[in-house]
Amino acid sequence: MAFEPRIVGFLCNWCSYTGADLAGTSRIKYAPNVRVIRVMCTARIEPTFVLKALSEGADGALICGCHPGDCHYVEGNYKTMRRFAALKRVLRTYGIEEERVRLEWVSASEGARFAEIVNDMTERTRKLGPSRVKVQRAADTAAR
Amino acid sequence: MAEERIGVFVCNCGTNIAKMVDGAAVVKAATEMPGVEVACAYKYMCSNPGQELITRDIRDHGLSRVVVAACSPRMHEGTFRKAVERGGINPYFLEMANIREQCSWVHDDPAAATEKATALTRASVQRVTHHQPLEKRSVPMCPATLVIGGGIAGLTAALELADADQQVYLVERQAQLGGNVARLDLTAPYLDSARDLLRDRVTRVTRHPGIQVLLESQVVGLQGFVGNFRPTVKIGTGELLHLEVGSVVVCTGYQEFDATRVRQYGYGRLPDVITSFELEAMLRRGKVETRAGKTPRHVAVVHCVGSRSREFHPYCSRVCCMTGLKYANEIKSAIPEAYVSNLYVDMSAFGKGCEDFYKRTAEARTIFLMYEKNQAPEIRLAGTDPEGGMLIAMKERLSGEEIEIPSDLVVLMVGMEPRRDSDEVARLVNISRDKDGWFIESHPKLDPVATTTDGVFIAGACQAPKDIPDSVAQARAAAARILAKIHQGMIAVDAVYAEVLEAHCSGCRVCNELCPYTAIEYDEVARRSHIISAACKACGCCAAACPSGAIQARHFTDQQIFAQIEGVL
Amino acid sequence: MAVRMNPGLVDDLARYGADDVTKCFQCGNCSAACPFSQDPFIFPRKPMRYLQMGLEERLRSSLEPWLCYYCGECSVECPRGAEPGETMMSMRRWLTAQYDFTGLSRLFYRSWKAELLAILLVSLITGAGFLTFGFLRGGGDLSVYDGPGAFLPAGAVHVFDWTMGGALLALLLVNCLRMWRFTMGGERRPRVPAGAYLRHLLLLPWHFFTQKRYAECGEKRPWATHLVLMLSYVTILVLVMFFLRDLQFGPEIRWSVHALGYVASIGLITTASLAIRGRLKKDAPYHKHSHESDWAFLVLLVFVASTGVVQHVLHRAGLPTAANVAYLVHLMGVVPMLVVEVPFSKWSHLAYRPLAMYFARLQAEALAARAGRPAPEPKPQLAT
Amino acid sequence: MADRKLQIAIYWGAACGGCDVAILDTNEFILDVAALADIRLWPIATDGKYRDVEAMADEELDLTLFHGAVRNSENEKIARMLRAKSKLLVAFGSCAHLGGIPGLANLVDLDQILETAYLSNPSLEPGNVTVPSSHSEANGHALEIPRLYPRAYKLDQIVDVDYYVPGCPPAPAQVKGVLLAIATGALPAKGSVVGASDRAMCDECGRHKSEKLVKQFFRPWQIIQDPDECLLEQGIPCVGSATRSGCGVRCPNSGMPCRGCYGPLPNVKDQGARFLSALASIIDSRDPEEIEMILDGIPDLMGLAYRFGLPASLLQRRLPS
Repeated sequence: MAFEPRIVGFLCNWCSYTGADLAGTSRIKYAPNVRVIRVMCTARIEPTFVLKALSEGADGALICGCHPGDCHYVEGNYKTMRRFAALKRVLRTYGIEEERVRLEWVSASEGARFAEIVNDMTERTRKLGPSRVKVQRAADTAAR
Repeated sequence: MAEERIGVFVCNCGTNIAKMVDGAAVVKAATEMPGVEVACAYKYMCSNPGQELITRDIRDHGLSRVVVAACSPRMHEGTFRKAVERGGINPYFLEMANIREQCSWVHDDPAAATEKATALTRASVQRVTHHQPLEKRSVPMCPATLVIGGGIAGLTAALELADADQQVYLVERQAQLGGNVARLDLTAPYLDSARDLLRDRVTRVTRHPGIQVLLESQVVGLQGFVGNFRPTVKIGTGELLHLEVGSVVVCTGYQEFDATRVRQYGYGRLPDVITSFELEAMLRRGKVETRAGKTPRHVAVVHCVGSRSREFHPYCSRVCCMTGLKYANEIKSAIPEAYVSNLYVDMSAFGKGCEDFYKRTAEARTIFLMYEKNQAPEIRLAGTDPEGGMLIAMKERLSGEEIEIPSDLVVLMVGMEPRRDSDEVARLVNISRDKDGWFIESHPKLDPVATTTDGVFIAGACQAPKDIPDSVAQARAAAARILAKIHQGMIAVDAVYAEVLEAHCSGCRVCNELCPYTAIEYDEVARRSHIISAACKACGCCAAACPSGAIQARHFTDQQIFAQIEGVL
Repeated sequence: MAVRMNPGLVDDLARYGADDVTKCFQCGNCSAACPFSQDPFIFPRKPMRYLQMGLEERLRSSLEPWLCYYCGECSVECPRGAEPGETMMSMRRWLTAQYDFTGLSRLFYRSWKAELLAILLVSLITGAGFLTFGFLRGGGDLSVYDGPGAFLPAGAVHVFDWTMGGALLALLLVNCLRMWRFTMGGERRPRVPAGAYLRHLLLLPWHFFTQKRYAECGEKRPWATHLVLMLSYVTILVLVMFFLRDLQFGPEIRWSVHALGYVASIGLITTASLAIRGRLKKDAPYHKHSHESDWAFLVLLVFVASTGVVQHVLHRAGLPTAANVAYLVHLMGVVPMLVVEVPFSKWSHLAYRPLAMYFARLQAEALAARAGRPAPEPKPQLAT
Repeated sequence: MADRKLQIAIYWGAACGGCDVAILDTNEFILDVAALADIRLWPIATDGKYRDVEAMADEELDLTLFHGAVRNSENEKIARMLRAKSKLLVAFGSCAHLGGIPGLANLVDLDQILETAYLSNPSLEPGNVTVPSSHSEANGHALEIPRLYPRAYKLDQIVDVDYYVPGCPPAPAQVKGVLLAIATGALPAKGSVVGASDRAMCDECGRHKSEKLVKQFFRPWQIIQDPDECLLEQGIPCVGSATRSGCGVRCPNSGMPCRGCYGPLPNVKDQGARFLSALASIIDSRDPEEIEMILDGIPDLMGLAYRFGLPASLLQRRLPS
C-alpha cells in the first residue's frame, strides 16, 4: 500500500481554523492527511507539541496562524514565529527533515490557500517517506 | 484518573456528513475506545431530538463526558454545551470533532474520510477525558468611562453616557474638540453645515457636569481589565492623572492620506493641485480661487487618491465619492460658470440619499470621467506658466479614449488612513489592528463595536473609513453596550482563561511581558506572577512560554492537547 | 494622441435640445434597447459619452446619430431619464450645423428668432420679388392665372425653381461632402476602397425610398407616417420641378399629373398634421420633445401644402385673381421653406441619413476586413 | 529498621564519579551512614564484586543509589541486577535521572564516536588503529568487554526506578536529606523527585527580576554582568527558570548561568523544548531575519537546552544520517 503520511495540524481558532472551515463550506477538496487540533492562538503552541507529535509517530506537523499583524490576540503569531525559529534549529539537530514541520499564515478568508498548503505539505511529506523516529527507537532497543 | 463514562454522538448532518463519512463505522470504532460508554449516530444532532438524545443518554447512562462528532465547533459548540449542561454535567465536559467542514466536505474518498473522522473522534474522546469542570464568574463594574478622542464619535459617545448620568472622561490630544469634522464645510448628501452639527455637541459636552474634558491630553497607560481599568492620562500641564473606569471607548479617528506620495498628481509641486481638506478650508472661507487669486473655470476632482490602489491603500475610503459630488455642487453654486469634472474609478453611492445626490449632481452638469484603478491620471502644466492652467491626461474607460482635461484647479480626494500613532494606541489599550492598520472589531458582522479586549470599544473612523452617520451610530452603540454593562453591575467572565499554578511559579517573570492584555501581574512581595482572569482572553501564550509549566491554559492544557495528539495519530 | 476635452460642449448641445445628457451614467441600457445598435456602431451610449466628455471631434465624425430613426425605446428604458433618443436627435441637429460651412445652420438651430426672421425675410423678399416680376415682366394682370399673359407664367417660375433648386442643391452637396470628410476621412477611420463605394451605391436610393430600417424599429405606424410624408413630399417636388406647366394648366383637371398631386397633397397634409398633433399631445416618446426647428418644418410644410391646394382649387373654381394671390402666398411659403430647410435645417436629413447608412455599411465592411472577419449582417434581426 | 542495619549499594553507570564525590562531600555525615548502614557495593570507595551482588537474594538490598547513564551492556546488566536485589532503586544525579552529559552522545552516531576517540583523535599514537570491540582474542585468550550502545539511556528507560535525586551532582545537603528520609522511612510517593523543589531555581535565586525582552544573547564572558540582575534579562541564557531548584543556586551565585542539571519541573514533559519556548518568546523582534540573527547569538542551542536531558527528551536522540 502506498505510504500515506500522517500530519498533525495545529490551527489557531480565529484565522486558520476558520479558514479551514471555509475550505469546507466552499467544498474545496484536499488531502485527508492532516488532522487538525484547534488552539485559540498559535501562541499556545509550544515546541513541545510538535516534538510530541513527532515522537508519537507523526510524519509531519503543520502550524497555521493569522498573518503577521493580523493576530486576534495582537501579536501572538510573532511569538510563534520566534519559537518556530528556535524549534527549526532544534529539529535540524535532531536530524528531522526541515520540510516535515511547517509554519504558515492562513487568514479566515483563505480557505483555498489552506487546501493548497495541506496538499503541498502532504505531497512533500509523501516524498520524504515515513518518519524514522519510531523505527529508530525500536532499532536502538534491538541493538542493546 | 477516575474512569470516565463517555458518550460519543456522531452526526450525519442529513447527507452532509453521511455521504462521505460512514457514521456507523465511526460509531463502531468509538465503542471500542477506552472509556466510551455509548456511541450512536443521528441524522441531525443539533436538532431538538438530537440534543435530547444527548441529554437523555447523559442521564440514562450516567455519562460524565460527551463527544459530538459533527460540524465545526465554531458552528455549534455553544449549542451542544447547553445540551450537555441540560443533561446535568458541566458544559465544558463536551468536546467536538469537526467531521464536516474539515472532513466530509473536503475529501472525496469515503474510506479515507471515515478513517480521518474516526481519528478525530478518537482524539476528542482522549481529550475529553482530561477536561476539567469550569465555572463562569463575575467581577464588579466601575460605572465611569474613558473616551479617547474628541471627534464626532467621541463627542457622541460621551454625551450619550453622560446623559444617562454616568461619569465620562473625554481625552483629546488637540486644544479643541471636533476632530476632522471641524475641518469640513458642508456635508454630503444633504449639504448640511458641519459647523452646525458640531457646535451644539461641543457646547453640551463642554458644559456637561458628567463629562470631564481633558484637552491637550493623552492616555499614556492603561492597566486593569473590564470593569476595572486604571488609565493614566498625561494632561496639558505635563502631570499624570490616574483614573478609574470600567470601560474605554476608542474614537481616535483617522488622518488623511499624504497626497505627495502620488507623484503623478504633482501635489506640492503644482500650485493649483490641492487636497480635499484644503478645498474645505477655501469653502469655509467662502472663496474658491487659484493660488494666483483667479476664479477657476475648469475644476477637476480626482477621486481615490491613495485609496483602492495596489501601491498605497487597497481599501475604499468610503466618504470621498459623495464628498467629491459635494464639491461639484459647492463649486457650481460658488462659480456657476465653472465646469467640474469628477475623475473616479467607481462611484460608490450606497448610503441613504446618496444615489439621488449622485443623480442630482450629474444633472447639474458635472462631468464624470472614469479611470482605470491602477492607471491613475497624470497632471501637468498646460504650458510653462505655473499659473497658466493644467492638463490632466488619462485613459477614460467608458469611452476608451485617451483624453486631456483642461483644469485650473485640481482637488485630490485624499483617502483616510489609520493615524500615525494607531499602533501605539492599539498597544496601549490592547486591541488588534488589521493589515491596513485599522482597529479590529470583535466580529465584523455581529459585533462591530466591541474589540477582542473586553470593556474596550471602538467607534468612528479608527475602525475603518466611515462617514458621520455611521460614526455616530457606532458611538451610540458603544455607549449603549457600556450602559447595559453598568446597569448589570457585574460582568461575566469567560471560564476559559489561563491561571498560574502558584505551587510551581518561581516568579521568573518570563510571562509578564508576553500578555497582550497585561493580565499578568507580578506580586513583588510574594515574588509570584498572577493572572487576572477577567482580563485574560485565553490565547495561551503565557502557558506555552512558562519555562516551569506553572501556567495552565484552562480548557487547553498540555495534557488535553497531548491526549489529542495521541488520538489523531 | 490624447484628445482635448471641451467641457462646454454639453452646454452648446443644450441649445440644440440635448438637455438631459448629463444624467447619463453610461449603464448602456439604451444601446441594449436599440434594435440597430450593433458593433461597430454602438449607440446611443457611445455618442452620448462623447457628448458628455466634450470630445467634439469624436462626435463630429460620428455616423451613429444618423443611424437612429428615433423610435424612442432607449428613452423609455433609460433609468436616469437622460433621454438618449432626444439627445440623438439633438446631435443630428448639431451635426447638420457642423456639416454646414456657412454657419447659418448653427445660427438657426441655436436661435429660433434668427430662424423665424430668416423665414420671414426670405418670404417677404420672395413676395416682393414675384410681385415686382408679375407687374414688370409678367402679364401685369392679376386676373390672368395661366396661359399667355399670366401674372406668374409657369415658364418663368420653372426657371426660377431650377435656379433656386440648383443653388440649394449645390449648397447641400457641399455640406454632404463635408459630412463625408468628417465621417470617412481622418486616420482613425479605416480606408474604404473606391470599389466598395460603387458596390454599395444602391443602398442610397434603397434607404431613401424605403426607409426600411425605420420599419424595423418596432412599431410600423411611425414608419408608415414618415414614409408617406416623405414620398408625398418628393412626389410634389418632382411634379413641381418637372411638370410645373401641366400642374399650372387649367382650369380643367389633367388627371395624369393632378391625380398624383391630389394623392400626395392629401398624404402630406394628413401626415404633417398627424405629426403636429402628436407633438402637441406628446403621444409618443419621439414626440415628447420638440425643438423650434421641428415646429418650423412642420408648420411650413402644412402651410405650403395647404396654400398649394388652395391656389389650385381657386384656379379650378374660376377665380384667377384669388388663385394668383394664393399662389403668391404659396410661393412666399415654399421659397423660405426650401432656402432655410434644405441646406441648413431639418430637411437636409433627407440627404444625410441615407448617406450615413451607406457610409456605415462601408465602414463596417472595412473594419471587418481589417480584422479579417466577414462583415456583420446589418441589424435588426430582433425586430422581425 | 532498628534491628538490622540498612543494606546499601552505590553504583555508577556511565558517570564521571562526581556523584560519588558529592556523597563524600556530606563530610562527617558519611560516618553516620556507615554506622547506620552496610555499604555492600560502592566501586569507588569499597571493595565489592559483581558476583557478591549476584549471590544476594532478591530485595536483599534496602537501597541502591544508581548514578550515571546507561551507555553499555555492563551498565544495563548491573542496573537490572541491582533492581532485582534492591527494595528501592534511586536514580541518583542527572545522568541516571535524565541521561546527563553522557546523554549528549545521542546527538552523534556510534561509529562517529569511535572514529573520533580511536582513529582521528590528535593525541593518538600515529599508526595505532586499535578500535575496541566487545569480543577480542589475543594470545589464545578471549576477552569480553562491555558493548557500547548506539545511544545513552536514562535509568528508568531500562529499569523501574523508585525515586529520583537530581543534580550534577546532587547538592550534598540534598544527599543528606534524601538518605535521612530513607533511613527514617519518611518516603514520598513512588516516582517522586526528591531533594529538589517543585519550583524553578529562580525561586531561590537572589537576583532581581523584571519583565524580560532580549535583543541580543551573550556568553558569560562577553559582557560585564550586573551581579544583582537576572542573568536572562542581561542576555545570558540561563536555564534556571526551566530547572528545579534545590541546588542552592550554585551557578548563578558564581556568576554563571544555570545549565539545568536539576531537570524539568513536574508539569514539564521536555525541559529543553520548554526552555526554548520561553527563551524564544522573550526575543525582542518581529522580523524573521532579526530573530535568526538573535538566535545566532547562541552557538549551541541544543547543548544549551538539552545539556543534561537529551535522553529524557521527547525525541531522545538525533536520527542517524
